[in-house]
Amino acid sequence: MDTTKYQIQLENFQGPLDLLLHLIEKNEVDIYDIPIAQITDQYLDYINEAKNFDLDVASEFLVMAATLLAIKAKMLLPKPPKVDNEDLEEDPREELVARLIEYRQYKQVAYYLREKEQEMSTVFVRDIDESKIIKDFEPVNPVSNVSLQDLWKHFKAILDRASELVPVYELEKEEIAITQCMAWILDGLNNQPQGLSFKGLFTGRTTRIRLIMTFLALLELIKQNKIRCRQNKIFGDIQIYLAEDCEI
Amino acid sequence: MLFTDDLKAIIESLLFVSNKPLTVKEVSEIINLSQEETEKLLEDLYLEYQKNHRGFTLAKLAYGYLFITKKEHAPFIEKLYKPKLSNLSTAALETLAIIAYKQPITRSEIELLRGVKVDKIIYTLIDRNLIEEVGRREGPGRPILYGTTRDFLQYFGLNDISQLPHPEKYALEEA
Amino acid sequence: MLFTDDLKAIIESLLFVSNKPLTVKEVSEIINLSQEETEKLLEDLYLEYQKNHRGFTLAKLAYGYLFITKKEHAPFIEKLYKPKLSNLSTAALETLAIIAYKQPITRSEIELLRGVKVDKIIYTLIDRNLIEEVGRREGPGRPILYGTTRDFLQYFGLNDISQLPHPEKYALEEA
Repeated sequence: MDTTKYQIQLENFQGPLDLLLHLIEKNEVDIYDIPIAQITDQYLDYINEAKNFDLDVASEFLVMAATLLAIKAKMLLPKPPKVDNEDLEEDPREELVARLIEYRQYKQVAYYLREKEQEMSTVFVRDIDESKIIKDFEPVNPVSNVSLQDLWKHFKAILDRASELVPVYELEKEEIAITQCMAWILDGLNNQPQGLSFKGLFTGRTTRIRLIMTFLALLELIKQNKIRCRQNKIFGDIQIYLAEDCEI
Repeated sequence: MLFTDDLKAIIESLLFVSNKPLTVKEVSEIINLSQEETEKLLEDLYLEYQKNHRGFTLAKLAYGYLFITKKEHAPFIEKLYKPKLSNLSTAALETLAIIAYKQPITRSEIELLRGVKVDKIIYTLIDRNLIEEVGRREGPGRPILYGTTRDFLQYFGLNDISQLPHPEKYALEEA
Repeated sequence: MLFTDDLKAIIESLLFVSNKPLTVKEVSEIINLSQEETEKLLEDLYLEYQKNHRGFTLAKLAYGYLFITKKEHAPFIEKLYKPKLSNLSTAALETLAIIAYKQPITRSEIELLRGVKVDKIIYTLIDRNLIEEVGRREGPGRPILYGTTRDFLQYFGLNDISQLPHPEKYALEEA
């Protein structure tokens, strides 16, 4: 196989649909009549050529590969005998074509938005110094609807939040923090494929919330099979690896 | 009773101290004039600024009016001013395009259309105040629904969401 | 070569975006014109704005030229800003509460307690005259320490900060 053809990196595509659209354009084929065998082969070549790509990204491209192979298989099956009251045979490509066409529309809108963004980056609004404007006003009591008790309640709420274990009412908000911590751990592992130390993850993280979030992020990554842990001796430090870098 | 010119000057002063578009309603409440009359004055001002050869102009953005500089002056202003926020990624723009047309929409519906995960992008867009939570879809898990904000309109220089080109327009165009 | 009107429009655009007075020298460097000619253009603009009945005017300050609003419009501008001024967000209130109880305190100590960035909120609270810089913490970086102001005490009807309610007091009262 001539690999120079596939210099384009998977990362340059906005996902499997984008890659498929690229292949359709490159081959100058009709989107309503995609030569599925040819396109599937090229698609798989791209995937095979892609090196060390993000697991998240990979799974998305692999799902599409499976879909393409399923369509290809269906197209190879002998067509069932025609039934009289069913004039239209269902084309196995139909659903994919509809998705591609819809996705292409949004891609075009995204181009349009990019143009508008560029245009707007050349216009400026006033840089208003609010403090200068309000200094001549009659002083407004900024806390007119706040009592001392309110102030105490807010302070207590923060103390409770900072000292309690993850409070139930905070879980939803902290979802963000978990994904951030997950990204942070994965970044760390990408930069350090030889693995990270479990202890190292928890030093320098000063708040309790962060410690908990980091730990939850670890559990979530293990559950998602993205990382593996290894402990060489009892009570020894635990090493964390990317699942793909780890051979057990 | 204030004269038209006085009212116009007042409106101008309000626009001058705002860096967000002011709506007819906001202005009418401040100057204590009916919304129709206020709108007429704002339109007058708008037309005056369209004609004038000045260093800034009045734009209709995000359902309101906002003073902005002109494109041709950008090279000079940039010498005085630091460049603005970084541009959005293509992934962010595609996600925004979908939200703009399909709002209110859930994260998983966007992911279906784009074929990729969008959780990180969603947080970025919320952080930049381009989208916001607008409710919950009834049903299992009651997923969050997202919609675009007024800042979205301002960011892309739109007055109204209907100014976006219709995506079907692109359906027939062969790539 | 640019015409006088073009140059004036450029200067206007610079004055428009700036919240600090611009000097003749600054402007002349940006538009690449001699200081004498630049000053003439700025003076022209100044006189034009003096004559015009607009919502803002050009002021000559010790160090340069600055667009300002007119005194007679202040009541309207106040009406525009008032809703923003008299309502602190929950985030701002939480930050204020932390500073009130833990003063003197640094920004990063507040961020530790709240778990999010508070730089913008700090500016808002300073603008509202509720907090102020009260010194520096010794040590690396010598970070700024914040405390509440006399206005803060006045707003809450306190003589000094020790009169802030404390848990023990509430426990007794409730018993």
